[in-house]
Amino acid sequence: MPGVTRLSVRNIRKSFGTHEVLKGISLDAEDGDVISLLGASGSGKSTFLRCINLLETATDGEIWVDGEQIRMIHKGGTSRPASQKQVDHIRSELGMVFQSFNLWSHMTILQNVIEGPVHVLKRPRAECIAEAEVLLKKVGIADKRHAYPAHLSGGQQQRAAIARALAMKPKVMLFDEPTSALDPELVGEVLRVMRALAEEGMTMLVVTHEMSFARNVSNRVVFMKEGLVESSGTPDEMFGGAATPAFRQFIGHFGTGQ
Amino acid sequence: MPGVTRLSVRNIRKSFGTHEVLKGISLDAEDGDVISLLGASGSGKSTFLRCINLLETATDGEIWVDGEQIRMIHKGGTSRPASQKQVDHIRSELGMVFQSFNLWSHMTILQNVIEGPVHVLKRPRAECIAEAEVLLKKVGIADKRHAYPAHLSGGQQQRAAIARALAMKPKVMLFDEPTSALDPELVGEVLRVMRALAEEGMTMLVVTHEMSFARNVSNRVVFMKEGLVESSGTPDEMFGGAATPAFRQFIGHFGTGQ
Amino acid sequence: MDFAFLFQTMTTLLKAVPMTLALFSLSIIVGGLLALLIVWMRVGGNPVLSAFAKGYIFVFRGSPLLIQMFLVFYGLGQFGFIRYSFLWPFLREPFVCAVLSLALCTAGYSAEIFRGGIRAVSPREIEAARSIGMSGALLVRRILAPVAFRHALPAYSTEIVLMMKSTALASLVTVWEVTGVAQRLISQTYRTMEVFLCAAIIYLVLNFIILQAMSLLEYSLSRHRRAIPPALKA
Amino acid sequence: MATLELIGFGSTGWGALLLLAALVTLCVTASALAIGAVLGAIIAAAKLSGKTSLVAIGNVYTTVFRGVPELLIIYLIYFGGSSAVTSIGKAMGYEGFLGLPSFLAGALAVGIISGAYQAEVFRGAYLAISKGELEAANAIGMNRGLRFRRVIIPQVLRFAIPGLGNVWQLSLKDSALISVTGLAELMRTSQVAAGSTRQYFLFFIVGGILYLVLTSLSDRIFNGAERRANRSMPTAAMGKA
Amino acid sequence: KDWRTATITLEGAYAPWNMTNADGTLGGFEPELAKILCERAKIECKLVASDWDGMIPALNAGKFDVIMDALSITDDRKKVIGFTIPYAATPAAFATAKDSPLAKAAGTGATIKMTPGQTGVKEVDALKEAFKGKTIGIQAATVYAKFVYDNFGDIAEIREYKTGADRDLDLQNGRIDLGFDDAVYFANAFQSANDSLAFTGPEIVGPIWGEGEGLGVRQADTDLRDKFNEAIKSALADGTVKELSMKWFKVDVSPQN
Ligand SMILES: Nc1ncnc2c1ncn2[C@@H]1O[C@H](COP(=O)(O)OP(=O)(O)OP(=O)(O)O)[C@@H](O)[C@H]1O
Ligand SMILES: Nc1ncnc2c1ncn2[C@@H]1O[C@H](COP(=O)(O)OP(=O)(O)OP(=O)(O)O)[C@@H](O)[C@H]1O
Ligand SMILES: [Mg+2]
Ligand SMILES: [Mg+2]
Repeated sequence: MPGVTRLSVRNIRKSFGTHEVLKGISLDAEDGDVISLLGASGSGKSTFLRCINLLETATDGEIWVDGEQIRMIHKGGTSRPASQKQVDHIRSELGMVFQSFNLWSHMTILQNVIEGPVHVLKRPRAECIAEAEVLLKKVGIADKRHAYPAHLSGGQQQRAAIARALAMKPKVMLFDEPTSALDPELVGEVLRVMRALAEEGMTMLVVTHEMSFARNVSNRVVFMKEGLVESSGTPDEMFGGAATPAFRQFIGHFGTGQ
Repeated sequence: MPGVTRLSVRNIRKSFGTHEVLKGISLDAEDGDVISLLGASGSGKSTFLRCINLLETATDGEIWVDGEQIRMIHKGGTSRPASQKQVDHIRSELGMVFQSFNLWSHMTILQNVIEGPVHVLKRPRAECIAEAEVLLKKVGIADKRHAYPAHLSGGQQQRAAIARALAMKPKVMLFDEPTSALDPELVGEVLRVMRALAEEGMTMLVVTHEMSFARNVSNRVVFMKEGLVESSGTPDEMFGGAATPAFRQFIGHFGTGQ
Repeated sequence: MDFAFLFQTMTTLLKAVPMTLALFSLSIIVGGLLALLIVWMRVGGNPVLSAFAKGYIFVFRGSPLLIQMFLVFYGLGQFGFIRYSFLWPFLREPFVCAVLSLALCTAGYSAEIFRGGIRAVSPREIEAARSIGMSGALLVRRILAPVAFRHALPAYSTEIVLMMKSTALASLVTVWEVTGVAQRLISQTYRTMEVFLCAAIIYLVLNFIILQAMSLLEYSLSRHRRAIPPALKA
Repeated sequence: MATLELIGFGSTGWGALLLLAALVTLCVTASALAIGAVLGAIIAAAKLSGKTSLVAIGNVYTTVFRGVPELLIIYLIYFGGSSAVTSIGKAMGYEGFLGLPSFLAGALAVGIISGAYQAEVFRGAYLAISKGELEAANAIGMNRGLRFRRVIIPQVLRFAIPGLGNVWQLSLKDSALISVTGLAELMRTSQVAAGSTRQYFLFFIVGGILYLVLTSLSDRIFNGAERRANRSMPTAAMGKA
Repeated sequence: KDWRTATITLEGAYAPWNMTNADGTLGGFEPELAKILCERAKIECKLVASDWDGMIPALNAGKFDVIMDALSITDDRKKVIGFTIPYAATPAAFATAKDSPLAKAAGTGATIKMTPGQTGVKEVDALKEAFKGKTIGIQAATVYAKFVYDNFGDIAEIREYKTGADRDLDLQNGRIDLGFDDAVYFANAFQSANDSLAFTGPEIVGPIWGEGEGLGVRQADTDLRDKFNEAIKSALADGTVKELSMKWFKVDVSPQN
């Protein structure tokens, strides 16, 4: 059902102390959207993602997930969610994949994947295991299901983290630089999985430095600069003639090393 | 003085247990040579570099640094250097830059850089500090000289590691994937420093996955496969029509993700 | 509360504090040096020395100090060859024996603590040092020891406090430090609680000072680990 | 040989009593460790709570019980505890003396001390948990209780094992001091045997050996537990020094 | 209280006064005497072993009712607990290594009687001459310690031990030259030291050591004390104490007054 708004962010602001990192960002993601978030280091990309699933509480603004608004209490300059229960529920609908994987080191890969469905969603264990095995096969690490995270390569860990997030059947997936901690050889594996997800119609928000992903996989590119959306558009618009000078300079920088 | 052989490796072999990782590799580097070592993961690139400066002892073969042969004792299948003193001396002539920086965490950047000159080469401290500051300026982190490694970004740490190696005034620099642990944004900084070194005529041996570096900066490309040199030549030869099928397949792989 | 009695007890006990401190500081120094020797045997490649060090650590960590001290003081003298050796003039002295057995015991513990510190040194940083031509004593002095010591410090502070409390056993061998004097007072007055309370306060103060000093040392040695100072923030 | 007979199991041998005493030492130490685990967990939680008053309480506890000689604490619990129980008895109408059994008093005293050490072990273990893994738990919508049960507890236990091994060793030797309560544990039985037979060296050496046996048994258990817990850790990839 | 039952404590490690057998039961002079005293006082007694260090506080805390552990009746102790009349009074003497030059000092084999604070005794002055510059070991906080400090403190080095047994070992090791203690205790200790130690100088008896060894009870329990007083009187009168004493000590320790 394309056209349904899965995620809607209105005018999000976030300050750390006196330092305003996000200065009012809005964004809508509809079903099947794959949005690339680009921007220089420190421009607030990670903070933005973390505000969406409330790992940070935004100082101001509204967040709607699948039509439900996250209720916030704003009082005297600080704000906090009104209901921890709602936060837990919203989070279970948003899959997050961290740059540094953050797999639970004391659980095997399979246990990592079924942890959320079994204990947060309280679904039957056997069913979850069956689904988890399908997911692990999909990301190509089914043979590692009984290994511990520490015994996997970076690329394998990252794919396990994706499987873990997918197992919650989230409405929207948030990726924070999913490949930047990987050896160049492993980047390919992870990008292949993400591309497959995009083709299946998963709504995704991806902070990335991989221009080829932004250009070829996503259907929208958002360029952030100093806590604001500097420009956004389809990949063709952004990488084509319509690029703003700031974005042009930004992607120019990527040309040098590679 | 171009034409002087700085480093000469003859028929190096290395086994771990029964697994032979290097199966006889030879290589010569003359003054000002910049050699890129390419190869798939596990092909033995790191092991080769580590054998050269004796962090691993090769099972067989000869190593000459600046005309001096490293004396080895081969006895009953194992081998070890004949003189620790010579090893220390040779190592002080070979600069090594590790993939994971390996800065000494209990010292500031400046202390890291002068550690070798002051304590290994036993040169006057004041002189070493003056030189270190020049080096740090050259790699662009002079303002961080009193910071500790933990407080620096990856790119800054990597550049500090290069400065540390350069402070020993080595005859040859060995780089082991100097950029693969870095965010794409930081890769550029480090490659710029290496390019500058190459232009000054430093002899370098660089294990890398950065094809643009191999192609544009180095004057020789060595492609390793399963512990042997599969092919080697100038960048033009290697990336041009003369590429072997194996190398062509290898570089094809890099195209996918980026 | 009988404050006159408490005051008198405190005065008597405070007179024994120099003896406690002497036992403590000497055994920490001797024990520390011994621990370095043991840990060198333990991690250096020689299998015989390593096995010896392992055995040493096992015995001295695994059995009560009371028994060790008893055997050192009363036991060594049972052997004629020790009694008639050049060592006897030293071993004859109760104070020497007390320090010796405290040091032997703490050496076992400290060696394990130091070994933990050494294991915490990143092998990569050691490789980096080798790669610029460091080896042997230079490597130990410049890279291994400073980092290992910093890592070992918290555990070592605990061990030092334990040592302070262990000096209490020295009265077994006729060295009358604070606890011994307290016990003697008790067997004269039978006011167990009051006397021990005074002793407890003395130990608490001594240990508090030691812990503060150690955490100050720890703080000054961990500049490289502290949160990024604002001036350096990107 | 007379010596062998003395430590043997015959009618004049102390073997049985000594083994029994070793068992008592083992039980006291194990109970103390269990008591200390509960106290340690509470104190560690207080110290980690960030609330100034709780942190202060935690700090006072760990400073006092690590800084005061163990013997004093044992006296305090043994006599102080008894008079407390007696006065409670009086209040409830029971005339006469109600003692804290020496086993309980000893285990409580050593447990309170080991609680101070365990608090530090647990605190260190908690701090060793990767922040990212805690965030990952939040990110899939785990509530506080679930996160505590599923992620924090298993990891704290894993990181705490080596430290707990040390605390066990300390408690084992602290238990030697509760001989003042008259409990026939290993230290007291060795001393009684020595005093009754006047074979001081023999029984102190045998006592020492039995302590070493207890140590090596517990070492084995803790090493096993550590290996089990470390299945999920990277295989010790220590480089050559 | 009618005292039909009572708990008696002793260390169980002070042979031959009291000790523990290998089967865990208590034996020695005091356990046997206790049995007789309890029978005569018509009290059902339970003997429990406990540590010497905690004995008096534990008595007052109520953990047991009677201490019977070679406890000398002294003024200091009288301040905190009550005592029965003595059931034993023992002489004290110096001991040294058999092959020591100090062996067989003047007065060896003789017995002298002293009162508290008495000075100018010629036998003691003779010893003072002989022991000049030597090291004397004593058990801390005993009446014997006070005697040695008072009479030899100015001419000899004095070393205090926590237990007599430790001191005996050092006497054998040669770390100290002399020991001073209860002669009955010493006699037994010599046996286990393979007779390498021996008495030297005279045995000293009399009120200087206080009234002797009695049972310790709580000060409030005068009725219990009285019952035991009667029992002790009768056991002394009919020679039961002497009999037991000869059995365990080879000498008679019943108080002579
Ligand atoms: N917890 C925090 N406290 C204070 N400042 C913070 C905190 N987290 C982030 N910041 C600051 O907010 C700014 C934005 O950080 P953020 O991590 O969102 O950047 P980013 O765009 O993700 O950069 P990168 O590409 O390097 O990951 C930075 O200047 C950073 O220093
Ligand atoms: N210490 C060791 N013990 C046993 N095997 C080893 C050791 N070090 C390396 N190897 C093996 O040697 C082979 C070559 O390793 P090496 O690290 O040299 O590869 P590489 O070419 O540097 O790969 P990468 O690009 O992944 O760094 C690998 O199969 C590896 O498993
Ligand atoms: Mg970020
Ligand atoms: Mg490598």
